[in-house]
Amino acid sequence: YAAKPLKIGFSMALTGGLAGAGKAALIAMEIWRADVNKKGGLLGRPVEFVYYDDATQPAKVPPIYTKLLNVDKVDLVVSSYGTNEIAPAMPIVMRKKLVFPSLFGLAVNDEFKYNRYFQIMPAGPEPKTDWSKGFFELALEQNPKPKTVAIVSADAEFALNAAAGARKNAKAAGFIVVYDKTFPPSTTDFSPIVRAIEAEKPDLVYVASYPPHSVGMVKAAREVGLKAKMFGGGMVGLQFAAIQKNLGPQLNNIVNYDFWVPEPTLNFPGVKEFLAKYQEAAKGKGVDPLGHYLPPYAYAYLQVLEEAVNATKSLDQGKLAAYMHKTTFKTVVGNVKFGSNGEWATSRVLMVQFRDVKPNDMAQFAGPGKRIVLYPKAWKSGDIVYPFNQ
Amino acid sequence: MASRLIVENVEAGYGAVRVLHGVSVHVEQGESVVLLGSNGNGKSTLIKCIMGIVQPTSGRIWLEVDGERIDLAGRSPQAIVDLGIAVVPEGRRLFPTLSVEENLMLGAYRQGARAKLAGNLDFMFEVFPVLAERRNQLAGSMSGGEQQMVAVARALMSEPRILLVDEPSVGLAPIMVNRMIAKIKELKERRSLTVLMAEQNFNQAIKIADRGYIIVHGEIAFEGASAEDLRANDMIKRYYLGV
Amino acid sequence: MFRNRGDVVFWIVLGAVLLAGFGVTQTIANEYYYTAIYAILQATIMAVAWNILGGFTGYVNFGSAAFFAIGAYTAVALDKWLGLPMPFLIAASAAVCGLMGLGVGYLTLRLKGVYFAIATLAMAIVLETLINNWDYVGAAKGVYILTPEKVPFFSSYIQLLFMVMLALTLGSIAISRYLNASRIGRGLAAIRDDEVAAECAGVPTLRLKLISTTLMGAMMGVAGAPYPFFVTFVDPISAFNLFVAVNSIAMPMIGGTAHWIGPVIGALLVGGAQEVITVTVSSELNVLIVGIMLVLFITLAPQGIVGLVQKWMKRRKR
Amino acid sequence: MSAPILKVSGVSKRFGGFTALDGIELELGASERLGLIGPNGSGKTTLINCISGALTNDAGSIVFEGQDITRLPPHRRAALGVARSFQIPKPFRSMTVLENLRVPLEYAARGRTERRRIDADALEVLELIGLKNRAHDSSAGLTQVDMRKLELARALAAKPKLLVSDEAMAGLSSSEVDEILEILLALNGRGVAVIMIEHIMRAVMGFAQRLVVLDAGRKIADGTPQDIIRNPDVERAYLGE
Amino acid sequence: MDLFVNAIVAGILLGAFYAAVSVGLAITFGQLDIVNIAHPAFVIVGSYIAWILNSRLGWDPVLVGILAAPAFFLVGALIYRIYYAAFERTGQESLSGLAFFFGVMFIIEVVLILVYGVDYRLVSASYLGKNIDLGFVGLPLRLVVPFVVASAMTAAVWLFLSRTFTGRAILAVAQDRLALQLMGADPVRIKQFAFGLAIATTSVAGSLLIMIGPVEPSLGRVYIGRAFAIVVLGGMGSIPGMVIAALLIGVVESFVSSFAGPSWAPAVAFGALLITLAVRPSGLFGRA
Ligand SMILES: Nc1ncnc2c1ncn2[C@@H]1O[C@H](COP(=O)(O)OP(=O)(O)OP(=O)(O)O)[C@@H](O)[C@H]1O
Ligand SMILES: Nc1ncnc2c1ncn2[C@@H]1O[C@H](COP(=O)(O)OP(=O)(O)OP(=O)(O)O)[C@@H](O)[C@H]1O
Ligand SMILES: [Mg+2]
Ligand SMILES: [Mg+2]
Repeated sequence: YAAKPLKIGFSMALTGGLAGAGKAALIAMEIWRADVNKKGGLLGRPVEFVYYDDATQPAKVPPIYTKLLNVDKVDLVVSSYGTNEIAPAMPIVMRKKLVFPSLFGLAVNDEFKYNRYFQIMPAGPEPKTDWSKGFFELALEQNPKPKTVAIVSADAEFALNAAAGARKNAKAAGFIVVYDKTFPPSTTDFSPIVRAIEAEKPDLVYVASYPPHSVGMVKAAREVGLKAKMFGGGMVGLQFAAIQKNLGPQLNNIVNYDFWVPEPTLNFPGVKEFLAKYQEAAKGKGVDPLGHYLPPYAYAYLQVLEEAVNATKSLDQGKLAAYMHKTTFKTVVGNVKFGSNGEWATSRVLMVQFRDVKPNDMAQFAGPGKRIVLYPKAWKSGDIVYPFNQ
Repeated sequence: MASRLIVENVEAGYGAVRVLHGVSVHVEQGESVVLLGSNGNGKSTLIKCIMGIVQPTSGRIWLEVDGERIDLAGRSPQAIVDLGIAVVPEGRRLFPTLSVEENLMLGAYRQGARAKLAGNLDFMFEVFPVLAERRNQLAGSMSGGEQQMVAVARALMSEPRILLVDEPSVGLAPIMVNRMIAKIKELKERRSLTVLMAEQNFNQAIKIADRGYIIVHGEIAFEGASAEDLRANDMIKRYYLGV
Repeated sequence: MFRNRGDVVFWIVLGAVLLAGFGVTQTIANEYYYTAIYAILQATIMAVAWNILGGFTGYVNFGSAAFFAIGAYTAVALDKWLGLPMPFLIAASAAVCGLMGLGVGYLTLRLKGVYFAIATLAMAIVLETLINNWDYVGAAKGVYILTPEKVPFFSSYIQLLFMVMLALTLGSIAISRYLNASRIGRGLAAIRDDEVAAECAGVPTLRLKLISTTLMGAMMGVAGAPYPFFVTFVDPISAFNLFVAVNSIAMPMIGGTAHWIGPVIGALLVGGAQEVITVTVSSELNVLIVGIMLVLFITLAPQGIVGLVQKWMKRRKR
Repeated sequence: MSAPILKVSGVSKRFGGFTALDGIELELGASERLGLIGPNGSGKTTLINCISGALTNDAGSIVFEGQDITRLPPHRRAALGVARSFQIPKPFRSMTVLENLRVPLEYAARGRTERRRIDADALEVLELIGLKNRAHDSSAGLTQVDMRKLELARALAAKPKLLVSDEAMAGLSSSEVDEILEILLALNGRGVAVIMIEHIMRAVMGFAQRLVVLDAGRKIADGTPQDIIRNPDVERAYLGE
Repeated sequence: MDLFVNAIVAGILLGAFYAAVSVGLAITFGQLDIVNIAHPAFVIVGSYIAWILNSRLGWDPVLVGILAAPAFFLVGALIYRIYYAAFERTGQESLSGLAFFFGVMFIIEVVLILVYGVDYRLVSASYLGKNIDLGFVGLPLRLVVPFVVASAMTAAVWLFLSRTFTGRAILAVAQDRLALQLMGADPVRIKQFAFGLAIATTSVAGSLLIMIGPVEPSLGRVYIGRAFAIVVLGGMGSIPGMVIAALLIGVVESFVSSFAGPSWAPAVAFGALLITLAVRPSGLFGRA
């Protein structure tokens, strides 16, 4: 008779603000499940998911994890997507001493300091500062050296953390911060903000924002004719195909973070196959059609778990955690090694520059050449075009 | 265009309460007919029946225009207004947060009255100069008597063939009652209106009445063919003239 | 306290529920039930509180989420600053939000009907902006709360939270019930029906409205105080969530606003349904079902469930 | 006249640029019956709004039983014994007729009513007014006439020393007018001062010991009904030829 | 100085767009006394229709907004029918109606999510990236086009309400339906028309919204506060008052963004509303 299924439990944002990412992540996770079951499952048991929609509401997360653990009695748990939805699960998971692979939480473990927490986002051991390091290091290499920087961010969790990191990096690198403000998530028009920035004539403009603001900032910057020499940094949304298509040439020369782009330097084993499957599955689901940004990582955080279970041949959480701390995992997002705090041992936040983007064409982003990796050096696929406004 | 109003054997009421028991009334072209009767005898109910606000349980109500009969039963109030019957309702029912002028303009909503809006407005302001002064005041903040003027003027804005007035004197100072009745008389003459007026105040009503009915407990107790006829009636003598 | 037999029955039931709650914590260890019921209890307090102003007094408060959030943030701030134990945090939240309610009460001096409702909405947005800019409690980044591993009397922290919440809920129901039937309740109803006439009948309308808004605020603050310890992570977006405001309006509406039991029924029903749906139909359908339920209930039973029952009883009497 | 229970001095009220009341002076003796008449829009309702506190006057003072009540909110005045009925009835629609009366009994007449006696007192008032058989009906379903009675009943339930009745009889039948007159007279017999605003001259003349006439916000006459009727100013402004 | 003028200009451009979002609400909420909390959700539907026809057929968003308006009108009329049958006829409107429209809002949001997902949507049009440069004042067409369309629509609605018989009947209908019948108007049809008109404006407002920035299904919630605040500030139902309130909110937000730091903008705008209400309880231009 068939072996008892192995249940993996999690909550996921399938409605509410983060549902776009949450659903894309779920598609990736289901691809992993199909792959692993095709290989005979984990420990010879078929893998099953038990998951609930947290509606992007942190308050829904604790009941979901208590239910997963107490009623559904899942064997393993993984996190929801995003800091706000990961943090509320922590106390529950910690109390049961479970391994907790986490999907894109920013510095969650700074507070909890939990040694069985493993974060798949390549932000590095000090996520807040590692996030913007590349932007400022690239700036330092330019000649003449830029002097002033404006930092602007959305008034919400991730953006504020990213801006805080940027502030630190900017000071450390000796830039003068001439503008440093936040804007509310409900902002409709960004031109007053860009004008206020332009009035300070900064050399660099570091923006930390969510998708609608990123779009608004890029448009306003183009309309106002922002004269900064580098523009971008921490804008979420520019990684998504629909927004890339809409902004088109307005994106050119923007330097922004990313986690994966189809450049030859990042062609890890398995990633092409995974993306092909994802793009097939994503059709008509209203999620990012290319899926470069988040889905490979959602696949990878389960790959990590898979390898740990297979290697230790157990579900013993202590053994799994020990294994995960010491191993370098081979995943579709490349080699992953966790540091002691559960973040990547070394940062791999990419700085990519949009290049040569044509209007109204989504297909152009499927292949290389449009988003050149400038940083880190190890993954570099081209040189920076500087200054931004040519 | 000659028009008359015929009410035949109407019975009506509110739920279980029967108010009108077989009332027949007719108003001829150009006449002023008064419906007398003290409180609660069914004057307003009859007017509501004609306007389609209360549906009679039996009997018929006709509007006759140039010999052609139009059945009013089952029509909505707005359809009846459209036929050219206007009413100054009990309690005035102005639109309190609209200005006097806006109230009057709404009076001309009916298709047949829209084209003559400007002329009628001027006419009303001429007849009621107070309203011209207060044209931008909100109707709700006018005093009772002022409101009654707005209500009469508003009803006339619809260019009615027949005007129904429900107790124009209620809540008015005696002097205002005099003036109001005089105004209605003036309007009637200048506009050659056909008027059916419900009133408790016999002394005032008689000033404009060509003839009248006395309604008691929902039945027509007396039909007076002329003002004199009414004045000579026993009931009237007893109730109103203190004889 | 005991004015008639109904009162005696009510207090017995209340005591029984509290005892039963405690009994359950001593026998059932499965934490899920406590977390699920916690959410329903929280919703019940919010609905009962909203109804004191909205149902009894006739002033619609759109800003429930603000009171809830300020309750939560008061607890966060005091926990961080002084590390006070839970009962003090709850009392402090009640005090702060009660004061806020008092302030809102002064708005009723000049604002009636929808103007008042919109003013409360505006107040919520202003307060959210303030919290968004207040670094001590994490500003827009949010703040983590670490809860103790072990607690006395209970086998887990969530059981303690559950008992606290149960007691608070029963307390607010008792207050609401007392108000509903008392002289004050009749004064509030008079205000709802016609404020000018109430004043001329000797009802000190301002004072009663202040009592009503203050109580409402304090109760909502009380509902918010334990929230940080329940989720362990609070940020303004989730604390000032529109759902909190919607639920606190929808639940009394569905249950019936004129009677104290209305919001309780509404909260148990809607809150219960939401909990069940969250863990069964796991998708957008969840929100859709709540939306449809709202529309259907409201269109088919505009007086709420209480109104439906009353109508039915009246018909049976005849 | 005994010591005045109410003294209105120099009361003025403006709405925007419009002067509704202009320096009104008025004194009322304890248990006096005063008729307040005047053309429509002359400011009668506005004046009693100022007396009951629904409006605050811009100038002048109002003294009730020796106490300046000009700045007191309406409920405090009600508690002192000033009661009024509204020209347009304002029942508490969610309540029964009886509950409507409980409100003033529990509030305005608080301290002057025993708690146990509230329902009994309410029924007594309803009996007096002739609404007892509707005590447990919803007030929203009352007819116009009954609503007016309820309006008066609620004012009485406040156990007032001064009752202001604003057109309580408009639209009532003559027998009903007589009924209400009787009620008011009976009440006055118990020592309650009454200000009656009414356009029904028969009622006013039959009731009032003294008449005050307003015209365009000013007091134009004050005297016995017989004098007033013969006053040429009054005739011109109010009664007509 | 530069910044100052630009802040005012940006505020006015944005304010006119806010007016387009609020004008329908000024009718339903301000005049009909229907607390249509789902109004912004309809605006989002308008945005989605503009997006669909723009991305599939390349149609101009403004054109789509105008073409879709009649369909919106019908939907609005239908919803009013339901609302009427369920609440108005039984006299239960205000509170229950509020909950009803909350439900409608959720249903709209979720259906959009179910059908199109939660991604941000944008439109493209040849003029959207362009700028009119007037010396130191820059006018992005992305905001100028909505400004022009919004102004035209608001003016048209205002003229309609104040100059036509139907318009005046709309102003009166909430006050006394029987009296309106006695003027010869059918209150139910008047309200139905008014509600349809209000929803029709959301079609245009939605197309403008998606020109200004990206749109996702629950974005409407952001506008609930703003739109209701604008209507109340303007004095409930007064269209000129509403326009001035919208411009005021737009300019205040823009000023605060430019000079004090954008994070305080909502507090200032809504604080202004609170203060206005405290001083003038019936809004800036309220009647009564
Ligand atoms: N909506 C109603 N529901 C129940 N009964 C009503 C209603 N309207 C009027 N009545 C009753 O119908 C009877 C006749 O009322 P109606 O208003 O026709 O009298 P009226 O002669 O116009 O008196 P009034 O002088 O008060 O205007 C009265 O007994 C009244 O109580
Ligand atoms: N809130 C207000 N705003 C503007 N004007 C007002 C207001 N209230 C009353 N008025 C005006 O003040 C004047 C006096 O009104 P009031 O109601 O006191 O008259 P009244 O003597 O009671 O008349 P009636 O006998 O017709 O009831 C009227 O001209 C009225 O239009
Ligand atoms: Mg009548
Ligand atoms: Mg008056």
